[in-house]
Amino acid sequence: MKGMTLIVKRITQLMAPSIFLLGIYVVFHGHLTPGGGFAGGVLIAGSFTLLVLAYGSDEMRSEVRKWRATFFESFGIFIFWFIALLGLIQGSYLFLNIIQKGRPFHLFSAGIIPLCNIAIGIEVAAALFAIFITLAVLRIGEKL
Amino acid sequence: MLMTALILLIVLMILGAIVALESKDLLSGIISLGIVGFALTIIFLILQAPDLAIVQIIIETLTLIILIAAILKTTRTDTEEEFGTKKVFIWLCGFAFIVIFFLAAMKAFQHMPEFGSKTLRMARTYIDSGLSRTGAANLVAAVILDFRGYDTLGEATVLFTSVAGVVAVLRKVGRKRK
Amino acid sequence: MNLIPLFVVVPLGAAFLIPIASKIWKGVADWTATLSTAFLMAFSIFVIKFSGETILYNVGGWKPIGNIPIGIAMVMDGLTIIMLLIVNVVGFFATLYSINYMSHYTDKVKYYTLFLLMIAGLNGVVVSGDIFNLFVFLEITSIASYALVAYGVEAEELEASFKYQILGGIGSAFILLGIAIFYQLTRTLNLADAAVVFANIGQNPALIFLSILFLVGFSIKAALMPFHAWLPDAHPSAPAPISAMLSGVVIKVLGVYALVRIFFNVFGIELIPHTMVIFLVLGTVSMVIGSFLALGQSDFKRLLAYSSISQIGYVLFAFGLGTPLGYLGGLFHLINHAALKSLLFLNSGAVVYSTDTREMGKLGGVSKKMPITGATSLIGSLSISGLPPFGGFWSKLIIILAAVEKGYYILAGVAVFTSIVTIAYYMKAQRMVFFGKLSDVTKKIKEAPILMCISMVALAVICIGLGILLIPYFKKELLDPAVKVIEGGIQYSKMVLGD
Amino acid sequence: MIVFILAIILFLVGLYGVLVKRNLIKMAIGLVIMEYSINLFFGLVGFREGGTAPIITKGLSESAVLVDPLPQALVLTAIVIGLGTTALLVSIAVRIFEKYNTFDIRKIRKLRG
Repeated sequence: MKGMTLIVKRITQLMAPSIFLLGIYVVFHGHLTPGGGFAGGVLIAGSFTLLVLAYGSDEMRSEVRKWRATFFESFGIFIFWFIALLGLIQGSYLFLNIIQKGRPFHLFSAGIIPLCNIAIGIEVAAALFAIFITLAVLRIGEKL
Repeated sequence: MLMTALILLIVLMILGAIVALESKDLLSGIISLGIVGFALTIIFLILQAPDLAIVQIIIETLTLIILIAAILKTTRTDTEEEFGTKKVFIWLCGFAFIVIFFLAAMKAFQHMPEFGSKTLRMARTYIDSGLSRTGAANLVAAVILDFRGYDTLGEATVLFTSVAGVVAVLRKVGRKRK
Repeated sequence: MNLIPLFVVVPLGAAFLIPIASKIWKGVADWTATLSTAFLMAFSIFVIKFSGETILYNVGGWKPIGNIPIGIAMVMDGLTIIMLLIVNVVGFFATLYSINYMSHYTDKVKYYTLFLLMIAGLNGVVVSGDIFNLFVFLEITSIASYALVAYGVEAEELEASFKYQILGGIGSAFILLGIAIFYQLTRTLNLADAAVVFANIGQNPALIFLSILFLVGFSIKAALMPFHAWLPDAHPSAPAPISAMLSGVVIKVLGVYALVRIFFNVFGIELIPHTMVIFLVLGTVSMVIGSFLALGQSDFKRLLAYSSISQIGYVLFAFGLGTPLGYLGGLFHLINHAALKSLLFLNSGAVVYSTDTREMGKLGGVSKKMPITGATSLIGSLSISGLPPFGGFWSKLIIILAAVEKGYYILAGVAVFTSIVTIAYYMKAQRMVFFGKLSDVTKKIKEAPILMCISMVALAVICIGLGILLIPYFKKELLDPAVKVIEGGIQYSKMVLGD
Repeated sequence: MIVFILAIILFLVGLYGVLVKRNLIKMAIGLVIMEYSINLFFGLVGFREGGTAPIITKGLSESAVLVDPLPQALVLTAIVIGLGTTALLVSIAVRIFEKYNTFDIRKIRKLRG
């Protein structure tokens, strides 16, 4: 896949970071406003996808491998698994909300929910980006 | 008003789906699939599900990208349809099955709680005391990460599995030759 | 019992850890997989001592409010324990076998990740007491097995996997649509709670529509006769340990277990008219046609795959009889078949490992060169053909006796006849593959590596030993509680949620 | 009730695509349509007459009706599962094309039965 015109590249340069930031915002505020780990993670993956599409996969091929999508994916889901396990380690139930709930409507509230959102955000962003590059960018047999 | 909008949008989805399946060019078929997905996004907004609308619109875009990437790597043209006896037989069987299924669904839905009826049992608790029990103002987040967090672990695992599967399937050689 | 979730979180954790840890050391995948499945096997044997009880575990500590569950529940009762045993015992030996066998394939790390995810999914389906949770774990298992079927990435395997995915996708779609209607009808997702609501609703066309959706969806997953098209392609194409898991465990857990749980414990057999008749018809058709199709095969693994359809038919037939003796026979046959079919698939894998072919015409005299493989496969074949004193004989005997007891003489005759056909095709396979003259292919082969032999011998010992499950002491511990769960029908909700 | 029926019609259109079409990509599109129709169905199941989105804000009055959050959570799961299956299906289809140079299922019948 070839890159697109200079206008597209330039606009992408401006757009991609803001989409990325929006994604992070959505992840962090998942327990207060619409969105959450999945929506935010997909947005983050979308910002990377946009970059690769605008610049063309030929140019990005060597770059995308350095981003270590599969590593972040395993890492994110492992963190989520660990948060789930905390309750069990404590001798209580799996997925117990062990952190204090805090005051409602504040960023630091709702116990483990924001933490889970962050872990899921990392996992989903990396997973979707990995699917995208393996299917759309890399040739068959090329290692991620 | 709401009902009219809903019905119009679902009819649009059905038309988009038919075009997606019947067009001779795979690329235009996939773009028609986009109509279905984006109409679904608007329906989610009408149905007061902003979380779903956000996820649906981006997942839809990614699905289209994946499908189009597959097409670009391979071919755009649809396969030739032939009209032999076997084809007619398959068509008749499929059609008969679909008609029977549809009639059964019609009959069943007359005895199902009506569209928009009251919330009961499980979800009652979520709405009444979800905020005080979990501390999350977004009740959907409260459900997916606290009340039903275990499902979400499963869901993240599905995504993990499919990435592992995609990477495994796209290996160049599977077997070592002796 | 506060540790039920370990059945799911241990394999999941191992699967998530393997891709990270193997960046440092490649051999970690073998060890992690073996240790975690060994732990699961030990743990599943340990939980047998709870088999008489029904244990409810509320994930997240969300206790039911006034008998209405608000979180996800895990339930462990007699039926669950039997399924857990099957999954984890076969899973362990398949892992042990994989260590040598998978050295013929590339990228072992991905293989173990997917394999452990599949085991986690199976355990998740079995311990789940929530319909949507069951679906999520069913999808994990399905997706992992789609990828594993195509693991060799050769034309045939990819094609089989595509077919499997399309039919499996239709099945999943039916189940998910069913769950939507389930929720609209009951406003709950908990199986035990739903049983109460369904009993209150009474007979309703919507309920019948729902039951048809579930029946079609889970029958596709179980590969019952009109919905079997994917199985004869998918099972032979997979690597041997995966074939063993698919035939031995996956179709039983995703198909038969889910059907039995939903139709017997949630809907109740009185509520849906003709449940038993439908089970009997599906079972009989699969049993008879599957065995005849198996008779005509020239590919060893394909023969085994068709035989799986036939034996699953036996199991469903037994459940369809609707008597305690029938349930006992069905469950016992399910256990037997899990052990011996996984053994036979592992044998076929050992043959393929040494000779690189599955065509029975090209093989011959394998027993002379590979005595362990030959002997264990003879045990498996004799057991599945229903010759005494192996487990397979007793389970088929119980099923036939149950049919006679119920007064279905013709069906009992059909079951006996199918059993004779089974003997015929297994004798054919034995004669063409393991006995007779050495062919060009089999002249220079050696016995399979040691770990493969160990897992085959262990499964063969289990096959011989399964008969002891019918001795009253063991029967009381393992089979009777499960039969009681099925027989109890919608009493399930009382057992889980209390009065 | 009419919306439920329309959702089922969409489901059947997808099913028709999977059962009758002979092109691998068309079959994948059919499965995607089936998934969408089920998500739509779940969305409809969760809706409440006159409801607002299930997000509690400070100014929300006591009498406000919220739509059911549970089906929305389920759809979220279902959407992600759908993407996972589609990705795997498409990657297998791409591999099949690489081996046979066609998407036509009739021309790639190596397997019997």
